[in-house]
Parts: sequence; C-alpha cells; structure tokens
Amino acid sequence: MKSFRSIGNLLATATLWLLSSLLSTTALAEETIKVGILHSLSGTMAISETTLKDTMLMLIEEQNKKGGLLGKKLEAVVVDPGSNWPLFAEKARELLQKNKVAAIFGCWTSVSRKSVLPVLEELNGLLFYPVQYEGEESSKNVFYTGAAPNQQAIPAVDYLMNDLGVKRWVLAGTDYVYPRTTNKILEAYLKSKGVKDKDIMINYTPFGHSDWQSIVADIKKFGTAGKKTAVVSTINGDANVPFYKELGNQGITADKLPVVAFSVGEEELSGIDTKPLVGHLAAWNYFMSVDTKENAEFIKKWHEFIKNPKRVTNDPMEAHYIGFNMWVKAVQKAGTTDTDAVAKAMIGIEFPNLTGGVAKMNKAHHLSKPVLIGEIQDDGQFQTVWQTKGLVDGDAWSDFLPESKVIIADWTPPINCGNYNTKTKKCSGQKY
Amino acid sequence: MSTVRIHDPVTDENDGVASPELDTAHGPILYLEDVTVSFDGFRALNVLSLYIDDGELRCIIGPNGAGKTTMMDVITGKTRPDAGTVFFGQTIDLLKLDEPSIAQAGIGRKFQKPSVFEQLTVFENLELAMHTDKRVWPTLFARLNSTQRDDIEIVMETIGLTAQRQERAGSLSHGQKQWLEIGMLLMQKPKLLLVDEPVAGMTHQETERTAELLLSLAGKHSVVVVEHDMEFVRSIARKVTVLHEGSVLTEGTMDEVQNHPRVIEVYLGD
Amino acid sequence: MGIGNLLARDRVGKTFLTLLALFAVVVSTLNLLVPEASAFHVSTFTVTVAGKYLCYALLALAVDLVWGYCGILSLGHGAFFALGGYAMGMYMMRQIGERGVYGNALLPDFMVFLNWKELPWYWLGFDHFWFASLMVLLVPGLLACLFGWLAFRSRVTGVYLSIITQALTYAFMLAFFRNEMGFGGNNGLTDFKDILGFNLQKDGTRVAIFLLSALFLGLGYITSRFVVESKMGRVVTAVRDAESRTRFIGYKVEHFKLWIFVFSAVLAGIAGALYVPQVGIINPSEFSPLNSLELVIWVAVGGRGTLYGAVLGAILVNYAKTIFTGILPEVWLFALGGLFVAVTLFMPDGLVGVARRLRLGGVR
Amino acid sequence: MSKRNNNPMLPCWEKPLLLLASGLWVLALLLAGLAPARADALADALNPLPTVAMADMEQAIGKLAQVQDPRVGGVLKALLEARLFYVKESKRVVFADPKDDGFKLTDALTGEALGEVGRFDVKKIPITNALRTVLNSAIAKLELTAPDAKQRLKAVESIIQNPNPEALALLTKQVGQEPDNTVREAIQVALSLADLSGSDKTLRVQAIHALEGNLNQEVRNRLTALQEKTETGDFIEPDSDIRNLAAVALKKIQLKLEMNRLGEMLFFGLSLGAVLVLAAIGLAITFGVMGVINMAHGELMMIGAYTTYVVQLLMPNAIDYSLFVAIPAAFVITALVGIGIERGIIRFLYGRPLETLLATFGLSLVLQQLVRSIFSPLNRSVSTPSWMSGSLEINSALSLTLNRFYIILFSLLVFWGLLMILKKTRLGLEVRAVAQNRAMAKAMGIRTDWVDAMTFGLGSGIAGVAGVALSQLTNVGPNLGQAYIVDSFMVVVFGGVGNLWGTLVGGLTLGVADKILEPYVGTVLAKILMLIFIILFIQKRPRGLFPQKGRAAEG
Repeated sequence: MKSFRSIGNLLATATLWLLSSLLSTTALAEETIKVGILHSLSGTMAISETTLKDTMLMLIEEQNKKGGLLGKKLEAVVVDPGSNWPLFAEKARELLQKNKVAAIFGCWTSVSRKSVLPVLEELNGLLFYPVQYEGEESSKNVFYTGAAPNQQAIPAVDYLMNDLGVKRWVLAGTDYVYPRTTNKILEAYLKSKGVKDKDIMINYTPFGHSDWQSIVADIKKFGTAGKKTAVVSTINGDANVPFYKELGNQGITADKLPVVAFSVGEEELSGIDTKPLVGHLAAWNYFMSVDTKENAEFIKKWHEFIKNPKRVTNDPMEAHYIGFNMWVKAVQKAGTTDTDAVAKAMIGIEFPNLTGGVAKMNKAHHLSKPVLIGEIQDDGQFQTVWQTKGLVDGDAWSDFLPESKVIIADWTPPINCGNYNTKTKKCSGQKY
Repeated sequence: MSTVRIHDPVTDENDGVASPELDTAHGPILYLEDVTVSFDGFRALNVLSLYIDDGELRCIIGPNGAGKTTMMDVITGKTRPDAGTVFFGQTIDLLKLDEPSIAQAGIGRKFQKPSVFEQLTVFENLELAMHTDKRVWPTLFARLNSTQRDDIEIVMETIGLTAQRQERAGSLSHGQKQWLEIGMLLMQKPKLLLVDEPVAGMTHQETERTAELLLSLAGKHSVVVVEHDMEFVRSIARKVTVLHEGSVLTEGTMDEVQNHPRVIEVYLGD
Repeated sequence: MGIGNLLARDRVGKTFLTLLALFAVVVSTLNLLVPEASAFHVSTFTVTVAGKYLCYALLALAVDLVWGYCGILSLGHGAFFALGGYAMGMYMMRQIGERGVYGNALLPDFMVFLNWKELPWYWLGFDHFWFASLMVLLVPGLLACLFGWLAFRSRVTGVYLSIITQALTYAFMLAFFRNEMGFGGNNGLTDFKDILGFNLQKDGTRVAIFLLSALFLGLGYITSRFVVESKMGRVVTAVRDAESRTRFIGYKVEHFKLWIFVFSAVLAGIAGALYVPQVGIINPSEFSPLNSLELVIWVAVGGRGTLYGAVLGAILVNYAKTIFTGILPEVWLFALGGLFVAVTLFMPDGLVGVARRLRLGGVR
Repeated sequence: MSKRNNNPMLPCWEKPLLLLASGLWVLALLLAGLAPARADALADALNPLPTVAMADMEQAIGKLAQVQDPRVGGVLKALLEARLFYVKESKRVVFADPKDDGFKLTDALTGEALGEVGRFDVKKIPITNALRTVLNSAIAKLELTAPDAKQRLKAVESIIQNPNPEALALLTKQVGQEPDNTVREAIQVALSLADLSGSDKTLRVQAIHALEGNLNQEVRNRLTALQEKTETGDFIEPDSDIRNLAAVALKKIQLKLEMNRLGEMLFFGLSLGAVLVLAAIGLAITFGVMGVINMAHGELMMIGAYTTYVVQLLMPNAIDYSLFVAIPAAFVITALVGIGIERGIIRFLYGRPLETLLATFGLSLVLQQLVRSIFSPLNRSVSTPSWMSGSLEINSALSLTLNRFYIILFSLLVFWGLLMILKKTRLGLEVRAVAQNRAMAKAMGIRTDWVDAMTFGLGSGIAGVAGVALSQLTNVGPNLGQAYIVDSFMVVVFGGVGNLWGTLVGGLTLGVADKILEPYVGTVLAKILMLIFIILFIQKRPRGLFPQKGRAAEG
C-alpha cells in the first residue's frame, strides 16, 4: 500500500517539527528580571487563581512604574498549569529552567504546592505561596505568605470559646489534607481545653458535595442538645453554597449555631446569595472592609487595574501583595536575585499590612500577621468583630500534634532546617 | 462450471481438534421436543417437536411468523426456550451450551441475511471459519499449515471466489456474499448444517449450483434448509416439514405436503 | 516470526520505530553530552515533557487496541493508567524511608499525620522493586479481568459498556480521594526521592526513564502489531464488525474480548508506571472520567485502528495543549472541544485517514 | 396551676444570662423612674448607639429594650435586620432601605422621611451574633402580645430557649387569655419546664407527665439532663422517682423521634431522587428514545440555571415570581440550543452512538468555556424566592425544607407532563413510532427529520427546566453540568433505556438507597457502593430495571 509512505512522511515531519521546536528553547539575552506566575487559568481552580494572576500583574506593573528593580524592569512570565497537578511541576520546571525566572508566585491547592516542591528544591528556585494552608511543611525554597493553622483556626476557636461561650463543636470539612490537618490540630487543641469527645463531631465530605440534607440534619441535632454549639467549617469551594443554603432552609441561623469558615472569603461570597449567611463568621488575615489608608489605596488601584469597580479583594491577594513587596525589599537588600542570597535576606524583612500593623517574615519562612474574625454581611463583605492584639507568628509545625510538637523550622544558622527534631537533634528529609 | 467438488469432512478428521463426542447410533442427529418460546406473550414456538436424521436433507417451509428463524435460534443457542429439550445426537444437550460451543460441536448456520466479516478479505473470512482450535492462546499463535491452506484453496474454488481471495468481503456482490457464507459453513466442517434462505437474491444459475451443492452435501452431513422458493425446495427436497404458528403442521414429501388441506388453507386462506 | 518479518508489511510502523529510536537517542545525547550553554542542548525540562508524551502515546496505543480493533469504547482506561502509576508511586514512597519530614522509617508522611500506627497490608511488599513492577502489571490486569469477565460474560456492549467503564473510573476516583483509603487522599503520592537507588533529580536518571519510556512504547507497538496481525487480530476485528456471527463460527467472543481488554489494561498500567516518576506525582484526579474521555479523543484525532495513528494523536494533541494553554488559555477549551466535534463529523478516520485520502487523491 | 415558683432553679450555664437579665431589669426600673418623658427616654437610649463601643453594645441594647415605647419594637427589629444606620456627619440614627446605589432614610425617632443619600454617607450600626441573641429575646418579650399568632408562637419559643423569671411571669399571665391552641400549648410547655426546674415534687411530677411525648428539643434536653451524672459519678438529680419518671418519658419521646427520623430519611432520599430524576429524564428521552448519548446534557442544565440567573437580573424587584418566568424561558432557550445541536451535529451521526458521545463531549467543553467567557468563571448568585425558603414544620422534630419539597413536586410534575406529551400528543405518537421503527415511520409519511429535532429539543428543554431547579440547590457556575452527568447516566441505565417509568423508579430508588446507606458508611462510600451496585446490576440485567422487551430490543 503506497498510501503508507505518506503517513510515514507525516509522522516524520511531525517528529522533526517537534524536535526542532523543543530545541529552540534557549533563553534570550537577559535584560529584565523575570517573575514567574504559576496560577491555573483554566480548569476547576481558575475561579480562584485567575484573580491572583491579575494581582501579580498589577503589582509588577506598579513596581515597574517605580523604576523596576536593581535598575532593570520586571517581566511577568505567565503560565497556565490548568488545575492539573502534574502540570504544576512541569510548568515550574519550565519557568525555572527555560525562562530562568528569579522567583515564582503561585499555587493555590496543597497538592499543587506539593507537586512543585521537588522541582523547586532540585533547581533551587523560590516560590511565594499565598494561600492559607495546613502547615506541617517548611521548605528552604518556599515562603508561605498565607496563614498557618495557628493564624486562622486557633484564634477563631478561641474567639468562639471565650466570646460566644461555645461548648460543643462540629468540625466539618472537605476530605483533603488541609481540613484533615486543621481538624486534627483543633481536636487536640479543644481537648487540651477540656472539651470532651462527645462534644466534638467531625465530618468529612467529598469535593463539590451538593446534597447536604442529612449532614445538616445531623449538625442540627447535635447543635440543639442544650449547649452552645458552633460549626468550624473547612468546607472547600463549590460545596459551600449548597451547604449554607441547606443551613438556611433547615432554620439554622447564625445566632443559634454560628459557622466559622476558613475557606470562604469575599471572592467566594460574590457568587452566593448572602442573605441566609448573615452573621456567620470567617477568620482571615485580611478583610476588604478593613478601614485603613493602605487598604483603600490598594482597592482603588485594583479597581483601576481590573477596570471593574465591583471586583472584590481578598486575603490571598493581600498575601501576594505582602510577599511580592517583601521579595522586592529582599532583592534590594541582597543586591542580586540569586536564590540563596534572596532567601537569606528575606528573613526578618518587614512590610506594612493592608489591615494595619507590620508583617514580618520569620525564620520558619512563615509570616507574622494579625488575625481577624469577621461576620458575613448581606452585601457580601465581612465586618470585623474581633482581632488579635498583636501579630501572630505563623507556626509551620503545630504544637498540638504529637508528631510535629518536637519539630521546628529555622532557616538561620546553626539549625538551617525546615524540620528539625528538637529531641533527636536531627534534621530529617533534607538534601542540603 | 464443472461439478462441485466438496472437501470431505467425514473422511478428514485429522485436524486434532477435540469436540464433544457425537452419538448418532439411534438414528436422529437432532431432537427438538416440546420446545416453547414466547416473546412478550406471543408464542413464537408452540410445543414444537422435530427430529432430523443423520445424513438427511430436510426442507422447512411455512408462512411468515411460523417460527422458522426462531427454531434456528434455539438450535444454535441464540434464544433459550421457555420449555422443552433440544439434543444433538443422543448425548449433547444443546440447551446447556452457548453459541460457540454449539458451533464447535458441529452445527453450522447460514443466516438469512448474508453476514460475513466485511472488513476482512475472502481468504481471512474462510480462515476464521476453519475448523480448528478456537481458544484464545492457540488463536494468538496460530499459523496456517499446508493442509489448512489447501483446504481453504479448495473451498474458495468450490464457491468460485478464488480470484477475489484478497478482496474485502464488504465489496462483494450479494450473491458472492451468499456463497462466501456457504464457504465459511463448509470450512467449519459441521455435521449439521442449518441453511436459512440460501438462494434469496441469487440468479437462476447460482440457484442451480446451490441446489447441486446442497444435494452433494446430504448423506455425509445432515442439512436443514429453510426456504420460501418452492421451486428450489422441490428441486432438492426429499422430506418437507411445514411449520405453522410455532408448531409442525405436517411432514412428508413435497407432493404430500402440497396436497394437504391444512397447508393449502394456511398458505391461501389469508 | 521475527520482528523484521512482522514489520515487513507495516512500513509506517517501521518508519515510526526508526524515528522513535532516533528521537530517543538524539534527545538523550543532546541532554547529557552537549554542554548547557550550547544552542543544541536539550534541557531536562524538554526530556521530561517528551517522556510524558511517550507515556501518553503508550496509553493511547492501549486504547486503540481495544477501541480501534475490538470496538470496545472504554471510557475508563485512565483507571488502569492511574493504578499502574499508583503501584510505582507506592514503591517510590517506600524508598523515601527515613527521609520524610517526620523521619519515620515505617510510615509515609501522610500516614504519620493521619495517626496511622502501622502500614496497611496492601502496602506490604512495595519496598521491593520487583514486587511493585509485578503489581504494575497485575493490578490493572486483574481489575480488567474481573470487570471484563463480568461485563463481557453478560454481553454488556456498546454504549452500556462505555458508561459502566466510566462509572468504574469515577468510583475509583471517589475512593482514592478518601483519606481513609491509605493512598494519600487528594494530595496523592509525591516527594519521591529515588528509584532503584538512582536519584530522581539527576539528569541521568531522568534520561534513563525517558529512554525506558521510548523502549516500552516501541515494545508496546511491536507486541500490539503482533497481536493485530495474528489470527487473533482478525478474530477481534470480526468481533468488532459482527459479534454474534463470530460466535456462530465457534469463537468464545467473551474470552477474546477479555484477553485483549486485559492486555490493553496492562499496557496502560505500564504507561502509568513510567509516567509517575517523570511527573513526580500521582493523585486521584488521574482517575477523573474527563481524562479517560480525553485520551479517547487522542486516538480519534490520530486515527483509530492503525496503532501509529493513536501515537500520533496522543503526541499532537498534547503538544497543541502545551502550546495553547501557554499562549491562549481561554481558547484551549474551545479548540479542544471544536476538535472533538470536527474529528467525529469530518474525519472519522482521523489524521491517518486524511493522509490516506490525500495520497489516494494524489494518485487519481 | 395556681401556685407558681418565681425563682426557678436554672442549670448553671443559664445563670449569667439570668443575672444579666435581672440586672438590666433593675437598671431599667431605675431609669424608668428617672425619665418620666417617654419620647425622651427612647431618644436617650437610641442616640448613643453610633458612638458606643462594641463591648458596651449589649448594655445599650438592654437599655433600649426597657424603654416603654411602642416604637421600640420597630427599632430593635431594624437593628436585627441591619436596617438601622446612622448618618456619618450628624450621628443621627435612621432606618435605611437600599435604593439604587444608595439608601432611602427615615428618622428612627420621628418617622420623618429624610430623602435619599449615597452609599458612603451613612454607616450601619454593627451587631454581632451575641447581640442578635439579646435582640431576639428582647423582641420576643415585646411580641408576646402581638396580634399575629405566629409571632406570638415565635416569642414563646424564644422564651423556652432562654427562660427568665420576668418572661415566665408574662407567660403565666398570658396562658389564660391565649386564644390560639398551638401558642397555648407552647406556653404550657414553657411553664411545665419551669415547674420541672423548681423544687416542688408534685409540681415536678405533674410537669413530667405533661411533657411526656412532647417532641420539643428543649424538653428532651431537660429530661436528658435529669439522667446525667456529675464528675464524681453521683446523679445530678438526687430524687430517684423524678429520674425514673423522666427516663420513662424520655423513652417515649425517643420512640417517636425514631419514627420521625425514618420519615426524614425517606424525605431526604426522595428529594435526592427527585433531583436525579430531573437531571436524568431529559437524557432518558435523548438517550432512550433516540439512542443519542448526549454528554452535553449537563451543560444544557447549566444553561437553564444561567437563564434563571439572567431572569433574576432582569427582574430584581420580583424575585418571588422569577422562577415562573425562568422555567418557560429556560425550556425555550435550551430547547432551541438542543435543536441547534441536533441539526448541526447529531443528525450526521445517527446509528453511531459512540460517536455522538465524543462529539457532544467536545460540545460540552465548548459550552462550558462559552459560559466562562460570558459570565466569568466565578459562580453566579441566584436568589431563592421567599416562598421556597425555610421549612414546613410537621412537628418539632420533623420539618421538611420547602425548596426540596417543591422540587419533589416539580419533578413529579415534569415527569407527568412528559408522559402526557408522549402519550397524548401527535408529537408523542410520532416520537414513539420513530423510536420503534424508523424506516416504517418514514414510509408512513412521518417527517423523521422533524421528529428527531423536536425530540432532541424536548429532551434538552427538560434539561433546561432541571437546571432551573438545580439553581435553587447548588452553585450556578460553569462546572454545574459536569457534577450531574455521570449520575444521570447511571439513573437512565439503571432504570432501563427507553422507559420513562424506569427513570422515575430508578432515580427515586437510588436516592433513597443512598440516604439509607449514608448514616452507616458516610457520603463517599455510599456513592461508591451505589456505583458498584449499578455496575453489578447491569451485569445481571443488562437492559436495566424495566427493559424494553421483544425482538425489537435485540437488534
């Protein structure tokens, strides 16, 4: 069959084309400092992450207006890992190896960070991770600008316990690592405060769970047993709307049974009919409604940049704002974009929060930030009802988990380790 | 066109394939007793009993809906009867076997609508039908030996498709497909052939050749022919069975049957 | 029958295998031997991406075998791929040993923080490479065997079969998302350090796995070609075109379907096992029904029932994906969706079919 | 019930509240004495609100609640409903109702209309959950004498939750003159509970008898509390007679509760099933009747849901009626889209079901991305009409949420409608004819092309209508369709292709089975078990629960 020859030709051309295009990847002359942006622009996570990409573009544009960095312009390199976890690793490699970026700002989910981590450590890159997460990690190559559990979950529980007199607890979450860890920490914390097993109910649901009838009925039953009850929700993303709707319909209002959420921010609320949610709580390091000069300015710039005065701002955006500005300061301090020098310079850098006060990068590569608790209002905003007195140090390794109690992270000599076991005096799992 | 040469399965049993022992010591090769099949309350077969003798050529006629095709389906395992027994020889209970096992036991079937594998060549169609070990692993490593090649060549000649050996079956004419299917039937070396309307769509000449072929098969094989073409039936039939409403109306020679008052009523009464 | 004999009739296949060998040799040489500064250097990034494509190509080959030749449209082949990947991932998890963040030699990190006290029984044995490799073949194979036995025996065919294969992979996805299952939940398995003692971050290891992927793709192609050129190939084609007719000439159709389904599942498992060390993570989203659907499209785009068409489709679609999601992420889904529709409507035989038609048209 | 105990012994956790309440009461008496002019008293209490610190807010509200003035109820309610604002400049307290981009103001004291102002000229007087509790009980007391029986009932229930001597005294007064039976019963419960907390044994025994079989949650809690032990292992309740009586009463209550729980489970199951039926029934038409595997079915539901969103955008002031517009609108729009799909793609692929699957899957990706481009990837907010919010209370332990209740009704209605269309109309007849024998139907002069398009349009339209229902339950976003597509196929395959009754029975069965399993194995495992069950079921009955029979089905 002669026709086969043409298919062979087709195959051959395709392969050659592929080869040649892969070869032509050598970097162009370096006149700018490249900043990698690794946020999903398609797929399920695009909802949350696209905003962060825009935030970064805005921040980079701002910085360039101020004259760039080290006399060079900053250049954003945007890639789309498409909510696909292996692709995160691949794109991170592309950013570091092909585009030679000085730092990467990106990731949202834990699994995307975990996927990128080995690549960062192999190629010695820098990642700024802007989302609240479960802790239990501190890498030499990552700066965690979101909240660790002790910067979100524990203050929220303190508030409920002390200010609202909550005695019974429902820990409801989506079944993945962040809620699992957070709930484990909270369970240990509550027990240390004398809460009994029978006063804690733990429930996990799959991603995107939509039929909450039985669970809400259970929560209702649990919550009306006489003691003041609250729900601590680590329910993720799309599952929230049906959850709150079901709460409202089954007559569970915030004054009877408040829900405090760690994954519901302004952006998520903009897609929800907030009427049934009024009075429920959320704990973050930032609320759009906070009345400070910096925040007003930030919101104004954001609206100008995105050309839509209705867009909201949220906590991970502030985290990128702080992270990016700290990186700029650190590069200026170190006088180079070299990873090791910048990483060293990062520790101890301070930068004003949008909510007042000054955030500081601590030795564990986590931020010290204030914690705010807000009640959801009918306009989709939060009203701050409580705030920590000072800054809370982000704690990579929870003090309430037996395995991590003994571990600390300290990226300064002599320890220089992300998981240093204070008992055995050993640094495990590190390659340096 | 010369006389039809038939590859002889009875004298050529050295292909090393074990099939269940067929015992025809007591005469009939096929027993159908009190077979009943119903679809949604409609009785396609109604307490049908039928016996085919070893080496017999039997024609089965009957109006549409008489249950001819359903009967074939029951024998070849496609349809399970609600009641009754079907035996192949004395010992093989066909109701306990599935289609491939029945085929391997020695019952071949030619469908009413020619069904060949259109994407495969004539040669490959015959190769697949060939009586051999049809289990998975032997099939994977099967290679044709010279005897088998010869067998295929002979059958191709018999059905007059030698020139089309490398053509896809899909591109054959209707009549050629009919012949190819008959060829496949021969390759299976069956002891009992069920032939459903073999001459539909054939030219007069082809029909004659088919009649010749079927007649030459009888004696060594048992052949059951279902046919509408009365002339064709007359040309080959020794014994004719008339089916009506799922059971046997009458049996006998063509003349006996044609003069049977009930048969006339059934065929003309409507 | 020798390979040469086998390929004598398959000229495209010969070209493909030669190109594959050439590609493998060139890429690995340019990566390992050419200095990084040179314009001809191929980065490890490229090697890894290329290796990933080869794994996808092997997976597409597996799908083409059952769909293109046997007419079984499996919308759950991603499950076999992922299971192979998990088996390899489990081996590499065990290789981490004391180097996990908690320094626990007995348990992987995710089990430590979920308070597991001992290794569950189904993790036993994965310390050994031979055992894990065996499982890469056995687990997808046995699942395919069990599922296929049930489905083919009761003659579930066509659309029904497609839908329940989809249910199968969906059920696996839900199950693996559960943290109680002991496979790391949503985070899956990650942070691999080395394989058979070779550091996974070393270029040499990466190139070796890349070469292995090429080798297995080549071997997979040759065995698949052998199968489809054998009499069995003709039997399954017969099954695809006229299933009940095949029964009436004495073939136990369900056995043949089962055999080819299991064979294909094993190929998919191998592809998964090679994929995981290269991308560095395996997570339940690999089981997502969407993934399985997408890989059917690779095959359709390339041209089903040809084997090389599947390879071509897998590589081209994924390459296009890399390019498009890079420059125009919003357009990608339009392009992919449009491609599905266009391929089914206008080129039912895929690119290979188009090439054939062009060729024939040229002759005329 | 003549003798009443005015100093009930409350459980320890209620003491602070009690103290607070009585403290406020004393304070209020003092204030009442000091401020003879009523109007001024309200002004005195109201005017500090803008400046008062969050921590002192509770006291301020307590003060406000004690003012004897008919306007107090309105002010407290406005505060609770977040309608109470103050003008930033003058610190004047006003009622504010949103109007366009600003607010329409009314003076809180005088009721004088103050015109409209911008969003940033006024500020809301903030309240927290703790304050909401205080407000609720203050309002309850005021509403105990409201003309509306429902309001009175709510007030009594609020007192049952947070009893205090003052409110109980009010109840004792009210019980004789209460005209409404339900309210009277609720008052009796409140009084019996107060008796139970007292020290008079006869009264307590009487109270337990009176409370026997009562499903009120508070009753159960109180009776359970009587059974509890202290840390040292002694019973909190020293009197064993009371304990035993309470135990008997509790057992009766438990039995009733179990029955209610079963009812609730059934309802949950049916409502889940109804959603499945809604999602699957359009598919049953396109898949079952036409043999087309429409993977874009979920996206058609998504279009229906977005239609609801757009309809609500267009009629923001009539949300309550929006669904009645959205249902026909969604039906028409998705039906048109469906006809477009059929004419543009599907008709070239008849007889190749696997290829329709691939093409429509591609289409589903395109539709999703289209919605992302038009409406942004964010979820859109769809409001629930007020008549669909809340629940239908059967008794204190069993209430059926209204949205689910309506959706069950709605899905039955859609099912019935579809059945009627297929049975009674010309189109239905032609659809069935084409489904059974296309060639014959064509020969008889049926325009099969037209019938195909209409059938597909009908199935798609139903998907759109299902989307309207889903918009009331879950996110309206680009991923809405994907979440339901696998489930809907399962229902159709389980029920039996080509049989609408199969879809109904299949959907409801799967829903109920899922909800029965859920308490034992959890949500995920329940779902996995259902999937495995369906896979095994298909092996046993390859053509589903209600297979099409006869020779036609074998082809």
